Amino acid sequence: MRYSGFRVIAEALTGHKGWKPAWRDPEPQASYDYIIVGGGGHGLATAYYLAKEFKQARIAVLEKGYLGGGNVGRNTTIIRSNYLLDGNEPFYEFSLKLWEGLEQDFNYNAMVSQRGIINLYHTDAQRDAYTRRGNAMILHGADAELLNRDQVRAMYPFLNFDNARFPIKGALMQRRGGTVRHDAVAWGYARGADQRGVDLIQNCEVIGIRTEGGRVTGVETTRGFIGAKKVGVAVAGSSSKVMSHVNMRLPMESHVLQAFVSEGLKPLIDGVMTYGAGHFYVSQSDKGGLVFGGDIDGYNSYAQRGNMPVVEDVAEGGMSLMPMIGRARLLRSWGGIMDMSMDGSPIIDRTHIDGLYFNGGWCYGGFKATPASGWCFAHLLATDKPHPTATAYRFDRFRKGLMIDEKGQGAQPNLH
Amino acid sequence: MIINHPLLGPRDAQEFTYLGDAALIDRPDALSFPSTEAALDAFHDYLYLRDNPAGEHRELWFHEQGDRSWLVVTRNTVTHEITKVELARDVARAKGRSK
Amino acid sequence: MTQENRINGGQIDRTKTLRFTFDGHPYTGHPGDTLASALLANGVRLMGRSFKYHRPRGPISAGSEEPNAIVELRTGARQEPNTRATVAELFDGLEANSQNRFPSLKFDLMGINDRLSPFFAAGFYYKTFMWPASFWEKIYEPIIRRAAGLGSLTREEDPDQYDKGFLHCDILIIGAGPAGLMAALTAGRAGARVILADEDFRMGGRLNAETLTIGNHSGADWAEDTVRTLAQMPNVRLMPRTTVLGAMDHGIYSAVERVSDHLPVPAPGKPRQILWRIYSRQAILAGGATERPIAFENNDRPGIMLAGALRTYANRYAVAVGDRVAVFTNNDDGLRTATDLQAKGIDIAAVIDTRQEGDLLPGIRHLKGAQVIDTAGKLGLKSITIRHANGRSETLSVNALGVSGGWNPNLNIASHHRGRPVWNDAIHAFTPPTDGPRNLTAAGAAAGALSTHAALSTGAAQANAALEALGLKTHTADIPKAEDAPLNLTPFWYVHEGKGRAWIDQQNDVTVKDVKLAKQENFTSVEHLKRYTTLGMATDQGKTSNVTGLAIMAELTGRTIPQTGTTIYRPPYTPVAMGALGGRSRGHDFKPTRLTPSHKWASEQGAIFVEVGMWLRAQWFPKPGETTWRQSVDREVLQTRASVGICDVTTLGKIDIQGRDAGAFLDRVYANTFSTLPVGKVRYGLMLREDGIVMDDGTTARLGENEWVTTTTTANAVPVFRHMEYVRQCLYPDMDVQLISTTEAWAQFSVAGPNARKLLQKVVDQDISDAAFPYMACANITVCGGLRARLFRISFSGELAYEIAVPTRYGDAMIRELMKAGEDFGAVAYGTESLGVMRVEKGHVAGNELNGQTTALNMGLGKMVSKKKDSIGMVLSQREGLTDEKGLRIVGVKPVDPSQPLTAGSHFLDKGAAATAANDGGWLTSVVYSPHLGCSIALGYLKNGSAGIGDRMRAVNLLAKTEVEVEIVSPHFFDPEGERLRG
Amino acid sequence: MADHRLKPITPLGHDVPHSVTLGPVTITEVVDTALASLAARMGEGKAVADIADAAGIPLPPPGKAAKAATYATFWLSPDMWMVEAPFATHEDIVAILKPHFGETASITEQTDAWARFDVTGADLPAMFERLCNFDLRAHGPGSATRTVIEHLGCYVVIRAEGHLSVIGPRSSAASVFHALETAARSAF
Repeated sequence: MRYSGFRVIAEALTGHKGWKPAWRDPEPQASYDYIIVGGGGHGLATAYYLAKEFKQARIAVLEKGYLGGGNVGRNTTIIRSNYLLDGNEPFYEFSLKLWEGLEQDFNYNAMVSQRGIINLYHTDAQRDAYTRRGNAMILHGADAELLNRDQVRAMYPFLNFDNARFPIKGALMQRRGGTVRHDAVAWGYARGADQRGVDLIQNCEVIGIRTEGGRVTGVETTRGFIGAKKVGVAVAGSSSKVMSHVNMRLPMESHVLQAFVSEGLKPLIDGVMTYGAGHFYVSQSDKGGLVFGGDIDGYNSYAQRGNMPVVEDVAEGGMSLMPMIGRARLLRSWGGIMDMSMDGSPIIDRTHIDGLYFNGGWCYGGFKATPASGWCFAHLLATDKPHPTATAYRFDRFRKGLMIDEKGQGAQPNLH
Repeated sequence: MIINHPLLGPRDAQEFTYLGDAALIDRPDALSFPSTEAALDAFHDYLYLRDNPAGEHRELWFHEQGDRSWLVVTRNTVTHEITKVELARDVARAKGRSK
Repeated sequence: MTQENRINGGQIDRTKTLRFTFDGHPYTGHPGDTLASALLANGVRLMGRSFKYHRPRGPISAGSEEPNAIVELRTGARQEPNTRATVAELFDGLEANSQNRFPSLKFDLMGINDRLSPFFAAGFYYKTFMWPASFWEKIYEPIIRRAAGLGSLTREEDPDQYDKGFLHCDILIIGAGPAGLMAALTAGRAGARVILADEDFRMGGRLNAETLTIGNHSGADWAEDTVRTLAQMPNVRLMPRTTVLGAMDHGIYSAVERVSDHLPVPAPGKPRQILWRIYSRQAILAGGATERPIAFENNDRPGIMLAGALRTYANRYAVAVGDRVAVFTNNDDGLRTATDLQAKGIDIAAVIDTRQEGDLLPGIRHLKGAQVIDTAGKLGLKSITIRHANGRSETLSVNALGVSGGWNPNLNIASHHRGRPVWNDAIHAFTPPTDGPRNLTAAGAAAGALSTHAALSTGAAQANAALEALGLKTHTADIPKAEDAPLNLTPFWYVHEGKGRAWIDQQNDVTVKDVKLAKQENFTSVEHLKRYTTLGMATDQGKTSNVTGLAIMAELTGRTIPQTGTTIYRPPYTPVAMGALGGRSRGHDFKPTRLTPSHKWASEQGAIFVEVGMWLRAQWFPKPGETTWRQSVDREVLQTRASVGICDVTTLGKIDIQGRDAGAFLDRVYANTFSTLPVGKVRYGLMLREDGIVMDDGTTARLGENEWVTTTTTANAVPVFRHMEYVRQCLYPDMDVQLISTTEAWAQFSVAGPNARKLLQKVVDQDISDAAFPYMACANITVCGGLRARLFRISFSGELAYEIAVPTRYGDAMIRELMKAGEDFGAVAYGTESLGVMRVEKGHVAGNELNGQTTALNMGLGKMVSKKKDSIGMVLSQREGLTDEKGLRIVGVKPVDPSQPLTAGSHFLDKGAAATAANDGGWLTSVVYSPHLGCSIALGYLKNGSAGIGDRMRAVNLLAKTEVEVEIVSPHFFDPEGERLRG
Repeated sequence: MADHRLKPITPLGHDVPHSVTLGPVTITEVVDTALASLAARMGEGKAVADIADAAGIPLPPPGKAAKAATYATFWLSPDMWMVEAPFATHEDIVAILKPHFGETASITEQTDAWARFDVTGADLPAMFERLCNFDLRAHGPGSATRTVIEHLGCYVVIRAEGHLSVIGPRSSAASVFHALETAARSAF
């Protein structure tokens, strides 16, 4: 079934009786060519592109809970490609380009909205670093602008320009950055994959990975064994848990990241903004809620909930940047589990087991990567070669000293 | 969270700075390897690979805004329940570390 | 207007009259009123518009669960959007306005959405607005964004203060209804430290809203007596107007106390609200229960309320919402509304009871097996249509309807640790999970114990259980006599009849139809239901709607309600002001400010200050006649190099390292060797992280056999100290090393320039001739006739230079002394800008080069990493990716045309090379204007840089669309042989 | 007392200590105390205890402060204490202590690393519950702890009923003082 404005009108006039399920609920088959473990954004995107772009068939996505229930359903919806390093920027720019055509591609309005993102700077050193980064972005074919204080003020006059501990001096801007309705991304990919024959199997947790002679043969699940020629794991947040089934220790830790939304407010903030003197970033959703967050809680956790110090730290940043929000109310907080990797960058790679592939380590930046991550993982699964934009995302980069450390924090995951 | 400091009693975790898995105490001796490659392998595994368990986890916390003790905290990463807190120095010595 | 709906009784103070306005109309009320009760007393039912369809709405509740009656409270910078009128305490002069309507509440043009509602079914927007692609940002979304949102912020700074604090107790009791009061009484009498917090301004919970008795008192009187008793106990802290927001780990609860929201403005110096972190050893959730509605066609008109809310308005606030009232219920509690209101002289048109069985209410038209199937009244309820058990329909003229579908325990806080609520078949509701936060129990209605007696007895029992867990003596309390009636609920979630819309989530306009559509499209998981339809995502977070919605989904899918499950309960319990969460840390108080010892003096000199981390440092010292910063900085640099300059360098971290193994310890933490350093000498050190990347650099002085002092960069003072403690305690626990920071103990000044020695000799009591005090010497000395001080002959500027340290309290006097001693030489003070110029001229690395991504090799310091000893980072610094011959090298950069300025962050491109990543040759890290070279100069990291010395490249800044032809030179622009610093 | 010509200023930048009374509390800068950290060298715990005892320097356990005739101390870290002595007689406190301890202990001057504010008055808990999570209602005279006040690590030493010291980083003296004032205004 194709969605369109005409269809919406036709259905409205006939009592919405014609809408079909967005996806089937199939029983798992005995075996597949491809099993994608994880029905979050990356897993669903992988299955979608495997079927659509790489023309593969006999694909299943196994999800322990509900589709889109991972971090794709629990994030602050930001898309951007404002990365510094060669290992990252091409990949994220590829992702941004995929976002730009995504809705027409999968026939689902995910509200990809390029209202711009600014990273504020407050010191000369930050300005220099953003200049370096902005130039790197442009060299990689992305867009970037450096705004001075007056330009920022014209854009957001209500920021704290006059009474700030760390005055705003300007910002790095990427106009093509923005937000996307996060759940719709999962649903759009799910529906697109389902329409192309992918079996999306919910409430099916992988509890073991079966191998024979160094080759994967399938997965043990809560709904029984399912055979597979190739298994791709895309379970960010639970990566170590799943890969421990094959005794792999990963270069990452699981950490909780909290995020927050305010009550609905009339429009205030058009684009996305990050504070350069505290842990705070914000955008405003189409429903009017301020969607914001800050730093991770900082300790290993699988609890999907955090504690007060970070809540207060984020609010302090918000109040310092935008003292007008004092009387806005925080409505809801949530916590997601991040694969915090050792250099803050992801991994899309083969493993020491033939036919077993891994995608993870997205830290708190996985949402924006969803399309490219799916595409590149599908590329790797289908061709056994890394996609040109994802060649740096290898396991052995740590052994070789080829880290992709955007923040320069070293091998301490909670600092990335 | 509250960490029951072995010397100071219950303290808000906000006073502490987190480092990570207490296995970081088990730093290899750089001069003990037959080759640079062997040393690199060992240091790679030591520095970069983690068990990252969903469950009991021994981890290093620094009482930065307190007495500057490094602690080994045994904490469940699913429930956040803390079952044991030790001075890291004692743990290191128990593991045979000295000078 | 004169409070036409005010009836007798109630807990309002009729001796005082408060004036207020709503949408500009003046009204009156009394202390004890909420905005909603006062408006209802004045006959105002219409208070808001719904989010999507802009349906006219009035309050459905009398509490914090309210989805409809949300207003903009106050005006000007204190305007507060989305405020629930049902909990806003009335004060004299209150101004409130309706929101999300245009041009007025009664006539809202966006009401057109209601007519178009068939087009706005759940999830419609996912299916359209996709073509053409560019229209989303340009056309569709701007329209949607403009229409979205509820209340508005003024964009002015919030003028009120907020506070934060920390409370400690043995037992935290959340909620001061019968269960909470009884628990507090029990625990308080046992001597435990108790905190009793309640969101209401009047403690008592439902007791204030009911006519039930406790012992020989009315419930409200018993509550008041009990509160008075508790207030006498020094070990009990009563916290009304305090909402417990969330359960954190290990017995910590967050709460907000609304200190001044019931006042026109806070008293001077007083906060509007306080965010408390409550540290409890045990906690009891006694937060009561929330009534849930039944969905039926057009069930959202002003005048239709929860049955219990009608009672609250009548009994507590002395307000008759209507003069002819009906009640629609599936349980016995709903019947109380009819009897209570009738007792107040209000005409009860009928009780429509979905149940077939049970006794009939005497003297009331009690219709068994009946349902409400429709209502009428555009801006307020005028009539309801009912269907009798026999199928006959009847329309009743009423202006208020109470609806009761049962009560949902307020278990939210008990589920904040993601414990799954437990379905209770006796009350047909979810009760708190068995795996909730440790040491938290529930009592009273929050635990599913809905009767007054059950509340009192479970309150006492849980208090005793908590006392026992704490090892305190329990207290056997007499439970006063109270009603103990069962609820007798027969589940009834929605009226199946009718083609119109039956609302579940009133604020977000989610109807039964939307749930059905979600089911039809396979969004059947409760999370999918929520996310697809927006059920429960409004400002009330579905307090009155979630359970109903999922019960309907359960019915549609043939699953049970517990199988269907709930969505996740998340903090905060009710929305909380951002200001309260931010507390005092905003504006200039966002972070503490660190001042240097010479700050007072520098201020007097008119210095320009700059934030360096938490520090404020003098950036430059303008002199009269200087109109640009460059003039000041050029002068400072030239004069320092020509004669002598003085700079406060206190901000560098200083760590005192003592012990017999201090030298060996330094060998481990620094890549180079220190143990061989003689006493009285200083050495530059390079510190690596374990991954082989440079962490920090600085000098270390050996002041005695076992006494060392290390300096760190300003930025890394804290992490380096932490790292050293880690190495000391975790890696080498038997090393005899003691560490303590002395950063702030000493005021340290750099004195640099050819006349530095001459100047210093005027203040230093000892001989500091080159022979007595050579390059890289250090010593404890005295100055100015005997003050203990430290002197280091080190140089960052490349000049003959010293750093002199005196106890901080003398820092102010010292800078004045030094400047005075320097008058003969024309000594200048210089700031961070000049410091930067001189270090770039010398090719010293600093923050922009030490960015956490670069190696010693990149900095041209690869030889400093000793392989002969084990040090942190030594091994992994040898990885192939970090030792690539073609890797980054630090270089100096000069514009070929000296008049052209360079820009830090520009990238290197070969001449003629296209601006692509493949041609990226590195970047300029630091740029300064060198008054000596008369041009912009820079340091940069150049790929394969050592081969490029003397080459010409382009430094391209694509952001400004500028490029400069540059020459790659040695990073040592000035005195490359270092003759001056040894002079 | 060293005989030199330099004139000190207080942490708040005054010539004489600053003091303010807000409701029932008085907050005063205190500059008449010299401070040094005293850390036992590895394996010298017993020796240090003996020497300290002889020198009249009490060495309290974790979380505690103690006072003797000349010296007062509070616990800092394992095997480390802060020693307080009258500034007038002990300005160069390290030079005075070192001869006692020799190579058994590491002693470091800390006098001007800190800004001390003494807070006196009734109901200090009502003020301090708005500043830090140190539970004053559960701790009496002789307690000493490090705690966080407005993002700053500060020591709180309870001297007597209704009298405590807040010892914060000297460079941030104005921020600490401002926090104390704000909390007092808010509470009283």
